[in-house]
Amino acid sequence: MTRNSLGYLVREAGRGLTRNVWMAVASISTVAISLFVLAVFVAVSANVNHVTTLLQNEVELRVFVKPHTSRSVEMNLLKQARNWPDVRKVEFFSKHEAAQQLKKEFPHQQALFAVIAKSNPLFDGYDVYTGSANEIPQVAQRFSKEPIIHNVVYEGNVVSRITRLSHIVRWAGWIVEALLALATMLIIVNTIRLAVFSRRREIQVMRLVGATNWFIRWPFVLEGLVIGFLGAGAAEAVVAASYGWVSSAAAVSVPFWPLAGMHLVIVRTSLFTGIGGFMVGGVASLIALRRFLRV
Amino acid sequence: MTRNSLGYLVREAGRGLTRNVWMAVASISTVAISLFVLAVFVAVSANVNHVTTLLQNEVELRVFVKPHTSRSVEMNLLKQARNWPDVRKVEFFSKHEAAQQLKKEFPHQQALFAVIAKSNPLFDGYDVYTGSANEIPQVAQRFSKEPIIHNVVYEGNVVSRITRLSHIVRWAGWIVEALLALATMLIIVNTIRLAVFSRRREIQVMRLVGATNWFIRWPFVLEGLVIGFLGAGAAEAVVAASYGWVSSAAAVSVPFWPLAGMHLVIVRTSLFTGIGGFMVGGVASLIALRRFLRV
Amino acid sequence: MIRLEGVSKRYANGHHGLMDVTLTVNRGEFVFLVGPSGAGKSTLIRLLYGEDRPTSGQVVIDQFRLQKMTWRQLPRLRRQLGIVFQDVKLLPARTVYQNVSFAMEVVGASRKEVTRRVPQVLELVGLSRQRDSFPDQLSGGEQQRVGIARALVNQPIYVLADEPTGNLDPETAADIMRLFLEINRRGATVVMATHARDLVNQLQKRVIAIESGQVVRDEVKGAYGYDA
Amino acid sequence: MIRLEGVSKRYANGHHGLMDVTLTVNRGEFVFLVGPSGAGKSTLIRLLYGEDRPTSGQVVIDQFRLQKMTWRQLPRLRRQLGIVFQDVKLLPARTVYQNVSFAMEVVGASRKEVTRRVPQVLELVGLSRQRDSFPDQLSGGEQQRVGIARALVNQPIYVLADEPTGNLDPETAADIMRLFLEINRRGATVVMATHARDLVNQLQKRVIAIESGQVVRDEVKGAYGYDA
Ligand SMILES: Nc1ncnc2c1ncn2[C@@H]1O[C@H](COP(=O)(O)OP(=O)(O)OP(=O)(O)O)[C@@H](O)[C@H]1O
Ligand SMILES: Nc1ncnc2c1ncn2[C@@H]1O[C@H](COP(=O)(O)OP(=O)(O)OP(=O)(O)O)[C@@H](O)[C@H]1O
Ligand SMILES: [Mg+2]
Ligand SMILES: [Mg+2]
Repeated sequence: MTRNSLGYLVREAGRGLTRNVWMAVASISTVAISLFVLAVFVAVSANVNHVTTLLQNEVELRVFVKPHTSRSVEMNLLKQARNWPDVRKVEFFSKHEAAQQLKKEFPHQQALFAVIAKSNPLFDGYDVYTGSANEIPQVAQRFSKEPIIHNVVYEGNVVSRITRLSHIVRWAGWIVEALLALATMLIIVNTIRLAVFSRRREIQVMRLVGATNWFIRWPFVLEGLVIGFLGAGAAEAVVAASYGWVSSAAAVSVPFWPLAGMHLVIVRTSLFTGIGGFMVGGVASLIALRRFLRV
Repeated sequence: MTRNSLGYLVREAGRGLTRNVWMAVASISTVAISLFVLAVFVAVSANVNHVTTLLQNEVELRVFVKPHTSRSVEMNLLKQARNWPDVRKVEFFSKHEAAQQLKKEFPHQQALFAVIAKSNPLFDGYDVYTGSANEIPQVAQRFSKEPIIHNVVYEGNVVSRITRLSHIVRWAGWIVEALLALATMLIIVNTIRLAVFSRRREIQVMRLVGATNWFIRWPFVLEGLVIGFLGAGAAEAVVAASYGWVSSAAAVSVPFWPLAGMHLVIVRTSLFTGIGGFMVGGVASLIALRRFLRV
Repeated sequence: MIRLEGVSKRYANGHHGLMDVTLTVNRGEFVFLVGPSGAGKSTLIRLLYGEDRPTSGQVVIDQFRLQKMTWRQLPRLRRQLGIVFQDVKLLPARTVYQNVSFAMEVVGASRKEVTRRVPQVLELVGLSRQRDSFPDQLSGGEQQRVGIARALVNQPIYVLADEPTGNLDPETAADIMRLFLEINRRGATVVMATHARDLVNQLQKRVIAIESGQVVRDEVKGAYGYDA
Repeated sequence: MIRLEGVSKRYANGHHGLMDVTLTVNRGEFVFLVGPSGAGKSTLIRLLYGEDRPTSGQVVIDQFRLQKMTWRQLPRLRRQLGIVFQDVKLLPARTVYQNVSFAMEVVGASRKEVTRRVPQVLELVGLSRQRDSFPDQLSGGEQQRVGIARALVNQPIYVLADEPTGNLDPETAADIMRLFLEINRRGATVVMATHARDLVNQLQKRVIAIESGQVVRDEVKGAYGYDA
């Protein structure tokens, strides 16, 4: 592409965008709005994943040691377990610590603790965290084969439900994200097609005076790219601003639920809006033009 | 409106929609897609609310009775409490039942239960459910004033967190729903404006041969209504079909999480899509026309 | 009666369309507007039906004082007029028949009247065979004749025709001119901008010559007057 | 050389545009196409630059056999042609200058050439003063002259002009006709559909008369031949 034709290209695209300012605004805002919706969803989904990850940091296995095992044997197994590749973290607790925890969880069962204080019926044990949920069974089995182990307890019903749910939510998130991305894409394509449609006569005249298809196409593609880019930029700016606001608000009102970092969210959403806007904008122009070049 | 002009109106709108089938398809599909996204969100939000309601059905207060209180006195208070307007449900449990439940929750703490079995240190009590979360403190206070009550236990940390979260999620849901509705509205308005834009010459010619503004407007408004209606219908059909599929799939894979009923979801989403499509479609046509009638 | 008083039209880009034009056309007159390309003929006609507004001066048609009319009131005026546009301005989504019948629907004509009158007018301009064609399926001259049919179908009191024969062969042009004469004979006032020298010379009607936005000649039984 | 062999064009709605037309136009000829409105003149011209394709028969222009050309190849042919469309077909978002320069950019002319040639052509058609106006800011005749300037700016080998003087006053029309003659004198082949009887009669060029889609007359030094 020569300097001359690059100038032509830029001038043409500029003309297309500025001649009907109103139409450019309509296209760009439609793109921005639909990308914004997509970005909001991506941000929400990033947070769900974030929470899921945090949930996985909760205890996954509780392993109890047979009574009357010596502390040094227990520490030995602890060291060993720390080297297992599928064990992310493992922590030892004595039966005294277990009693303390129980006391904390049921502060009002005074009578119960009176009993425990007299002769502690609880066990020493380990809190075990695996790399991922699917590794739980194999780790559990490995522990239960150790001679000093009394039994292995999977996490309670509630936590397992939450984990399972969060898996489903995560998956559903991906599916909905994909669907939404598709929907956004279609909206962008339709919008640009409608915009191109109102200029069909112009395109046909260009053909009739001898312009080649690419001579006609390039400015439209550039225009589509610019519309997509501006739309994506606007969406991303609003996302960044409002996410900043939401996360500082959340830090006050739901301090126990840390939102995913701004950085992560911006990267993820701009990945989507960038592709959705910039790429699709350009491709949409190509698609939109096709029918009007057959003259 | 005479029979004659009604015929004109319908014929005109039909012509507008059928003459450029392609453009009609682009507009209708854009409307359908954006309404579908809105509807999906409404459906999700309905389910979140549903779950929130279900969560509120979990025990909210546990009230323990002083040891050695007679069963008839306990039953008396139970009857009384059932008549308190802010108590939705109240259930009695004996200390034996409490022990059973503990056993179920910690099936592996055999030693502990050996102790309990010998001399049960637990209490009789009530599980109390209030109408809403804000009524918990007043109900708790009323119970604690009763002479036979030993102490009142609020729900655990986790459940209170979830409740608090679900409140936030519900609110956030409303806000996002409103934003999304606004976004959808803007997309529909833009789409119809773009569609009308490509017919601006036609509108101006009508003015020049003496048509009044309403003579020109009505067919466009009807067209907008039809586009909105068809878009909303398509979105609603897909929502109904896919929601049916999702809820039957969910019944298998997450049986513990009952989805909100189809009926409820359809009513709520069609409320949104109906207003979003039908109304906005018509109004958008009016807005879109304005600039081209000044000739 | 059509009356222009000191009418000037200066376009937004600074070009002058008309400069200080004063003239009167009485009911029942037949007036040719002639003048070179870009003289201001179309500008004058556009001012008469309110597509443009004069920069200064008054335009009055019967009881309508155009500068006092809002956008909403203009249709009342336009229904009294039959306009042939220089660029034809057909409705692309309608057939020949529908383009013509639209002009009748606009004024609220009954269905019966429409089905009686439209084929009649199409016959007059020689387009019976094309009644179901769309504008883009017509030749240039055929399109122009649809525009003429549309202007005449309501039997307007005033006919404003902007080069109605530009795309017609001389024979068809003469036929169309006879049609306008006939309409005028029945009482309609006709204002026609035209380049058809032969027809103007032949008919000996009032001729108003415009050059550079100004009336340079106004003869009761005039000739085209520019000899190439 | 332009050659049509047994060319028929039947439109989708069943109307006949051309029926079995065979004719040859040699390099350097000046040919008038005449005939009543709807005869098929525009149809013939549209077949020459490939906007329409014949239902049967062959259209050949020099090395280009039109029925064998794909959409992508058509620009190669069209760059050899200068086309004046009956409905003008200007680009609405461009000024007069840009409309004309676009035709040069299309063929890849250098910037220098464009800035030299465009004002020159605008001067020829008398539009220097309007160079920065947009099409909707021009009179009908001015628009038509922009179309003519665009067709001639690339000094094409073939000029296809479809009623290029329909909206022009006789004087300007004569000027424009002289322009086409001059171009023809320098070697360009000109095919012009027209209704300008006086000009055709005066110039004594080849005249092909078409009626109802058929060639009814082909005279080397012909006259318009229809007398109203
Ligand atoms: N919308 C506009 N904006 C700016 N200038 C205009 C506009 N319309 C017309 N003009 C200019 O006003 C002058 C008169 O134009 P008008 O259309 O009235 O000419 P005309 O007599 O009808 O010519 P023709 O015979 O070519 O149709 C021309 O110089 C034209 O360029
Ligand atoms: N796209 C089309 N579809 C159907 N019929 C058409 C189409 N284009 C032209 N025709 C018909 O073909 C015939 C010839 O049309 P054409 O445009 O060639 O006439 P013309 O000689 O150029 O007439 P004019 O002098 O009025 O421009 C006409 O009867 C017209 O109605
Ligand atoms: Mg004019
Ligand atoms: Mg023609």
